[in-house]
Amino acid sequence: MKYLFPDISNQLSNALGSIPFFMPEIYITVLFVLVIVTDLLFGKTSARLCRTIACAGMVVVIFKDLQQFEQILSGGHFLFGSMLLLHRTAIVFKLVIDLLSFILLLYFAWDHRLKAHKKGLSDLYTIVVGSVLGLHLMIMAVNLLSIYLAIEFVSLASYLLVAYRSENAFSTEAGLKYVLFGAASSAVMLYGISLLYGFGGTLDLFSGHMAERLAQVNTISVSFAIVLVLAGIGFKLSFVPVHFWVPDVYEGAATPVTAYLSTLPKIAAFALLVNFVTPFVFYDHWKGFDFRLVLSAIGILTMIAGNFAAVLQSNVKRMLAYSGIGHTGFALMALVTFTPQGLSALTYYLLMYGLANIAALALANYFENAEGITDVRDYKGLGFKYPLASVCFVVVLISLTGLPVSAGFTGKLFVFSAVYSVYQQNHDVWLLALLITGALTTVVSLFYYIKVPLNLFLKRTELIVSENKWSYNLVILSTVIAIALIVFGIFPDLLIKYM
Amino acid sequence: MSKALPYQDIQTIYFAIAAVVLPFAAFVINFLFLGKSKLSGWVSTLAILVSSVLAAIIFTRVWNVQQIHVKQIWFRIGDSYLYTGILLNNLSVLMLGLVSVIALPVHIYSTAYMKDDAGYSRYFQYLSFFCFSMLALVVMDNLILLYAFWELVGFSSYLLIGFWFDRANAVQANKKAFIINRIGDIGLLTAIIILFNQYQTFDIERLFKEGGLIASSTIKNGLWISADIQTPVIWQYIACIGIFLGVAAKSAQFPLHTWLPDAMEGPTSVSALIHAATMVAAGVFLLGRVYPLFNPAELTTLAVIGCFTAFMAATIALTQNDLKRILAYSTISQLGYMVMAMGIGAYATSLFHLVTHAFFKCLLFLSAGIVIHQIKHIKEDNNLDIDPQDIANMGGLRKKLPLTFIATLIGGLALIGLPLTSGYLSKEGILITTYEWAQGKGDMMLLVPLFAFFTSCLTAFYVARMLLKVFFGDLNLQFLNPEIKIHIGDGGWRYKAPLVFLALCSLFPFFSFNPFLHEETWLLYGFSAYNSKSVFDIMHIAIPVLVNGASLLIIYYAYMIYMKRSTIVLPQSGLLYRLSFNEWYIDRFYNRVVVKFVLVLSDMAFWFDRKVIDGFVNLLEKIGVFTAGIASWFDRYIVDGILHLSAVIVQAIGGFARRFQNGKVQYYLFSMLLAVIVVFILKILIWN
Amino acid sequence: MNILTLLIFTPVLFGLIILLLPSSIRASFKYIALLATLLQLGFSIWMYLNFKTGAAYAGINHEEQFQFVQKLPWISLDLGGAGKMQIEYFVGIDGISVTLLVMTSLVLVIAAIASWEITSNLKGFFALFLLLDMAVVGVFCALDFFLFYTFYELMLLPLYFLIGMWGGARREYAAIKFFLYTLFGSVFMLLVMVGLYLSVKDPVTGNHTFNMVQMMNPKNYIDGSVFSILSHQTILGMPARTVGFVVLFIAFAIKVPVVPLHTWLPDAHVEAPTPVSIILAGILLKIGGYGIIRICSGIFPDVAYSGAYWLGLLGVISILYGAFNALAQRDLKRMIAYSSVSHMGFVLLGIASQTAEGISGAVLQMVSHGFLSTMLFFLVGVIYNRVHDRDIYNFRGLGTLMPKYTVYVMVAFFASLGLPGFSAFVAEAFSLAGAFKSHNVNGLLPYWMAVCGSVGILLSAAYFLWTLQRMFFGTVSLKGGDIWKIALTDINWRETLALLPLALIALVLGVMPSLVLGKINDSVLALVQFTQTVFHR
Amino acid sequence: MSIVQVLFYFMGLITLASALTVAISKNLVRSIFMFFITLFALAVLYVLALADFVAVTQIVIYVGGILVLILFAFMLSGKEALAAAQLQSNRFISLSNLPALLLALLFLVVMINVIFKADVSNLQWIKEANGVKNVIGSNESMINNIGINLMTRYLLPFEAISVLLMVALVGAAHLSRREGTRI
Amino acid sequence: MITLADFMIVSAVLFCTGMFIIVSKKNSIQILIGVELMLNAAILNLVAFGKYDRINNSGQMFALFAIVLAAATTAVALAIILNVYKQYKTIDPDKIKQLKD
Repeated sequence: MKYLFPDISNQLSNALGSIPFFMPEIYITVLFVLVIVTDLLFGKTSARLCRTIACAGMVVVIFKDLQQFEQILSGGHFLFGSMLLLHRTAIVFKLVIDLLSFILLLYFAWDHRLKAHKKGLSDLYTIVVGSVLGLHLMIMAVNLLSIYLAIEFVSLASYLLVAYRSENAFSTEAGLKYVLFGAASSAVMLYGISLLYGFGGTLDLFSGHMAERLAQVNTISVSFAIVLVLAGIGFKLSFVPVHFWVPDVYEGAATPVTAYLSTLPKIAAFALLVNFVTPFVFYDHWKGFDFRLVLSAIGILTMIAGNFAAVLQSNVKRMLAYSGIGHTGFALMALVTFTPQGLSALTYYLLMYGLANIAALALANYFENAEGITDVRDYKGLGFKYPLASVCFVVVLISLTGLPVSAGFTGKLFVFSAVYSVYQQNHDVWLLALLITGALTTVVSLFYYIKVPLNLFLKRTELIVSENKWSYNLVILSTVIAIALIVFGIFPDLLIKYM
Repeated sequence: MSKALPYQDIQTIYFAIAAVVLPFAAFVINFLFLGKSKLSGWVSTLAILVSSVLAAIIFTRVWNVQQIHVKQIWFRIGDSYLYTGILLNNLSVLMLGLVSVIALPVHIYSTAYMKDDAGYSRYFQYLSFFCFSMLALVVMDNLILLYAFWELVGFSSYLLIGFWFDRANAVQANKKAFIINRIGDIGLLTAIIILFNQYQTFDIERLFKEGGLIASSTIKNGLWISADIQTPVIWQYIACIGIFLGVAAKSAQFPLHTWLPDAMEGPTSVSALIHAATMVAAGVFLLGRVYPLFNPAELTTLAVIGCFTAFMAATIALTQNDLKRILAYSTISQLGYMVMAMGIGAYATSLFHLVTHAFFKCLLFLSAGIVIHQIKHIKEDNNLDIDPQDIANMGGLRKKLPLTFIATLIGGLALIGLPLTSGYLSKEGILITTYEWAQGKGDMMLLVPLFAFFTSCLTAFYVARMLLKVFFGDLNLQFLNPEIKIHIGDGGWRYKAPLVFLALCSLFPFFSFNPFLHEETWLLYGFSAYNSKSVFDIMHIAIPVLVNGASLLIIYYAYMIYMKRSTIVLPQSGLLYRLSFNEWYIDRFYNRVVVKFVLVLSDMAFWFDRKVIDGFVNLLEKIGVFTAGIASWFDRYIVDGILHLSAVIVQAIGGFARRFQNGKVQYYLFSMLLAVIVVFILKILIWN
Repeated sequence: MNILTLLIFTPVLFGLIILLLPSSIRASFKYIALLATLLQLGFSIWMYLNFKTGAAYAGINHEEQFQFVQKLPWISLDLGGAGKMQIEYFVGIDGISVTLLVMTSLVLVIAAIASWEITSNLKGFFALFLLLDMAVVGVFCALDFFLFYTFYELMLLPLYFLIGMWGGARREYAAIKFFLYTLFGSVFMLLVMVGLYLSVKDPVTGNHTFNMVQMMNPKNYIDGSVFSILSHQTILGMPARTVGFVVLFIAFAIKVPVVPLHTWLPDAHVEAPTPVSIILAGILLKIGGYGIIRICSGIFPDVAYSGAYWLGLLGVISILYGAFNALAQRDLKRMIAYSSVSHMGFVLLGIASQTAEGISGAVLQMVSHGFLSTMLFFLVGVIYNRVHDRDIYNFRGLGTLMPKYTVYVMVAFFASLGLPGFSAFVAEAFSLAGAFKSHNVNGLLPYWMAVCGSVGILLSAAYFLWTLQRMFFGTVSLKGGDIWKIALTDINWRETLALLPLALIALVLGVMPSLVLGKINDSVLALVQFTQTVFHR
Repeated sequence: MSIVQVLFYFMGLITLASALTVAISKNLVRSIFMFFITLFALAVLYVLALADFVAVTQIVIYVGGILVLILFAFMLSGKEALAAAQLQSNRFISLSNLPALLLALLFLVVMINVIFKADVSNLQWIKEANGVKNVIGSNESMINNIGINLMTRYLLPFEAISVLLMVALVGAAHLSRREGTRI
Repeated sequence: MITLADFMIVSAVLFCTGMFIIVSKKNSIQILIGVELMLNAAILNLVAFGKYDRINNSGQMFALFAIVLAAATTAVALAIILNVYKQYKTIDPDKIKQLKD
């Protein structure tokens, strides 16, 4: 115990010194407390107020995020004794997360079914705001403990969100599947972490000892540990072969929750994966586990599995779920470059994916609200009944497919060029395979994305006699996103230069 | 204009341009302004009249005097320039004059002949357009423009054959004519491209003049060598074959002759102008233009084919009952003579025959037109169901149509080649030259003059048969239905004047003052450069005497058969008869084999397109769906795939797979864990 | 304001106006669209008249020789170690593009006139139509590969909807087939484009660039980059440049279309409404040919040279195969669609020859086919509008019923089958002449290809004449009886207005091919010289 | 063999045996109680690994919290669940369990391999730790140490987990409460 | 002396037992127990290695956090399971399969 004393003041000053760099997270915590207090004070009627506070708070948080850019001009910062690493990419990721969660917080109440939930939505806001803290931690985590904690944090919040509509059978079923699958994979991951800790003797990924020590241990053993950890991270990323839960859960959850699940944890998990692989990939004497090879193979498999499986779907949410798997694979392609260029392409791509996916689900939600349909085959002829929403849907899907002029295309272009420039240097055949698969699956993705405009516009209307339950908010939201996607498609440097 | 020319030459050129363009102007005026007017006939006639006057002036200025060639840049492609220009030499002015002079009476005749037709104006549009194309064809100085007008001639012929486009036969016929002509066109185009490739120019003068590019190129060691290009000699042959295809198609040589008889579906005046006198001669004209290209062996082939065509067509003509068809086959036969003459080197004689043939064949057709017209009158007056062209229905028209009879008689005699007619001069010339040519070339080659001679006899027979059946005896129609009314006559001056004019031109004085010696024809002197020099010997007397004697005998024989109907009866069912009557089955062969083949081929291509290529795409699609199926199957049944490997637990899988059905979270967990461990194991295995 | 920019974006402006106008005045939309296209035609004619010729304006691989150039920085990104990404809004034209642009503008006017037949959902139709208009015009002007690709892809979606929403019975199938086919080509084109971009450096700024003109200069390639000429890189064991060429070629060959990548075309044509068929046949196919000339052989001349035999072979196969298929059709539109395959085969054959004659012939053929196919499809549209049937066997003797219409049909048919006096003749003849010449000039194509190509001309006569005979001649006999007889009125003034200029242009170009050739000669010569000297030997 | 080692093997055996019983047992209640034993045995193992505080936490949280929670949930899910639990197949090695068993065995083989390949006793960092005496002595209590670390080095996780627990609380409460009622 | 390998083997067997449970048992609560076993296996590892990390105390700290997190997860999971029971009247995950392809 005594040997710790000299270090205490050091540690404390470190912790205190970290606080200025931790302002956004502190604000989120405060926001969390505010929302929870509002929830408690105002009871059932508090949903609206909670939402207002949460949204306003997110704006402040975004503002705080922006301020952080000045703090890291001189380079990255380790916080709280190397628990977290704050660097430029992390801030960008946090901004993406906060922006998307702001949109999502707005969006939750616009789903008629979720709104009709008898127990009110205020708890939902509490959970979401709490989860944003987890997401922030996930983005910055560079310590096995903080990684595990952040993942569990986000998972826990996600379980709750999925199962939120407790009176709905689908929702609870999805929750059950999600929680069982999630708990199991987190156990697997924890085991992997324990092995890593055992072999490396430290939890700190960036301490320099970790990679060095692991490099000296038998590669098979280390690989096993890493594979287990990757399985846990993959659970959040939903890549093959840990993607099984995705379609069921996405379909079962309330649509805004699906939007949440398909974007935020995934994006944050990418940041986490980047942090996780960095020490190993950039350790010169690293041998054994070839991250590029494994992640490339996973990426290829994921693209193929996600896109091909989506072709068979007719439920819009399920289709988008599979397509989300495909997009994960594509984003992995950017990741395996392990270059700054690849990283900026990755963030750009993920932001555009997030926006487009939220908009797509919002529009699916819109049709669900208006006509009570979830199957794409029921969209027949609705394009003429809801022209604006349908046009937005088309734009959003174009962006998801990656056709010009849309942000999805520029994202794809950046990813391709990042991968290509690496390929040009090392002629790694896996990168080439990734490129080809990426191109090929783009065509495949059209097979299912095209179903939506096909049904909306090309199929003749079977006169649907039903009143229009307009939900303007969703249309406005998706229109704004659609316009943004087009603008960023034409002028990507408005954005990419900050990535 | 490229270089300074004397004023008179420039004027000549302008005359030539005017002569060519006037019919076109008539066409445009008729097309745009005279849609329904009867005036259109006279506009066209006027145009062709002026053209023929101009052609005559040009003829006097150029014939045996000089050669005028002017050219101007048309366009540039890459770094080669294309010129357009006019080449006036003996050949072109002869053709220019011939075409316009023949066209003039036909125009006049047509104004009367077509006066009741609804498409009167359209007819003259087409006719003027044809004259324009034909006149342009003969004066063009380069191959590509020659080809262009060559095809336009075919096109206008297409229009005219299908003039009555609501008649199914006419439409069939014009399609056939155009497509067969197209075969020739393709050959010609290929040949032109080969020549262009070889010599880098389309200019006829540069290519074919004495000491021109063709003359200075050689064939050595299997290579065709010109100034800067060497190509395998096969391409020289192909060029010749291509040109021959063009010639064969236009001039109806075997095997591309089948369109011509069918082309008689057009108005008879059209047949007279186009399918007897001018257009079909274009092939021979082309041969004249590119003559230096051919080497002796190729010329011999040409001669053989020409001879065969002449013979074949003559045999077919023997048994035909359709008046125009008989004439059509006779045309083919005579064209065969011309080609044969070209082949044996009797360049001038061939052209001479072209000219004489143009006149008398035109005459014959116009007369036939009157006959048919009158029979049609009878038919319409009496509501008979007959074919007005069938000579079986005719007879004894000698008295009813005296002028027509005389005209036909002159034409017929010229066709047979009896003395005092122009036909005698040219035909004897050909026969004599053929004989001389064949001497010393071996026995096989003697067959050529022999067949030519035999063909001549056949000609005498079918002409006699035609004349007798149409004009002698009694009108068969009246014989069959005695009560019919008949009011027919030669018609007005617009019928008569052309006949008279053409009949005069079919007599000897127009060409030579010596009715028996073709050597003295003025026309031949225009082409002395090419004509084979022949020594005047006994054969020059013997052959005409022999041929004419035979012809007279045969005419008598025919008279005995068809007039007396007593002595000899021809077999109507023999093999030869059927062969002849069915036109040697060539057309049927084409229909049954070639056309079928193409259609089947196209159906196959379409089938291939739908089944194989599209099928391949569909297969890819299926593969796509299948792969998608695999992916989802992989999702669901990943266990199966891997566990099947171990046969020990095959039984277990069934139950297990049943338990782990869709939507079961434990199944997912199992899959995930298994995948993780299997991937790991595989990775380790690959690693080491 | 740059004239090209104006040309490209005028239609979008009008499209926006149409979108903003209330649907109550939908009757005026077609006039607005027509006005837009007419304005565009005016611009392009002005450009044509002011286009300077001469070796100093040849274009191709000299940036300073392009005309009406506008070059603005568009996307410029600092990518750290990988240099800067330089994407420009770079438009400009040389001889090859200017003729195609004029053709395009005119065809678009005709298409706008043909749009009169559209009755449903006018706002959407014209908005998409004008968007498509912008894209196709943009493709011909773009000199930045990225810009080119953007316009190229931008065509897909409007076309998908235009075919899919206003098309015939099997429109969904046709639309999807079209979309997938072309997307398949273009996605891989994207990969090659990125590869090129990373291989090429702008000598002035030192950045990677998408500038197509820079891509043609071998000196601009970075040593050791994938597509560098000197370093002979391989992709999956194949020479990288060959792979790049093949991928690009496939993308464009789908557009052209080259057998066996053509099967989308008959379906798309048959199902598309008339204006869209016109744009498809008149313009889109040319984009394929243009791409092959400008991009495939411009950027990969060495591969185009070594692979010319196969290109020529594909061209010959397309000519014959398309012709045979056309012969087998009984749907008039389908027949014309297959005839397009056959006619575009000449373009490929001409390009493959790499001779001045061949390439000029190919460009001329593209221009000529642009007008002629427009005319043909318009004519089919006329009859289809009247009785909603296109089956050749269901008509007979239309010549009697619709004489003026028949005249136009005959003009179009005979022009298409290469009758001298019409533009197609000169084009086809010189494509073939070029193909024939190539053996002696550069030894690329064997003689027999030209000979086989000429057989295609023969076959085209067969199917066109057969159709004429079957449909237009003979006694009147219609499947629909008297109802059809009444419905089949002769063409009206609006249709005449569309057809007459086309017929005249086909004629004028046939008599004065210099109208096109005069503009393209310098560019073609520069291209030929460039491909023969720059990259090999 | 020291007494500690004997104890370790004994407790290890108990842990594994009870865990296997959990796996095999057809009776849900029995398996829950066997789980209880497993947790206790594990706590002893923790103590043997010189982690006294962890052992205590294990007993308090797991046994006192989680296990009770599970029992409650089990009770709440009623008789049907109990009956369903009874109906499970009687044999441990039934065909339907075979794949699961094989999977587990496969993992076991791989893991044993991994453990022996890694040669954990001779890991470099452990040697270093032995060298600098960075090893917990068998007579040391770690409670103070943990306390200090929790407030310094592990301050962030410590604070973060409080938010996490709050979220879990709010969420779990939301899920479990009846519709229309507040806590 | 107890070697690290001993601990690890115990933990490995425990882990595999847990894994067997989660894929074979037909009761959500039992699956949860399986997960807990797996977690405990990991914790055992952490604790065993934590012995050699006196200063940072990482292993034991991690173990503590893991236990707490496990508790939280279990609570949430049980809440969900109870909801499922309300809806489906069963907690056999095999029978809860309305969501599927």
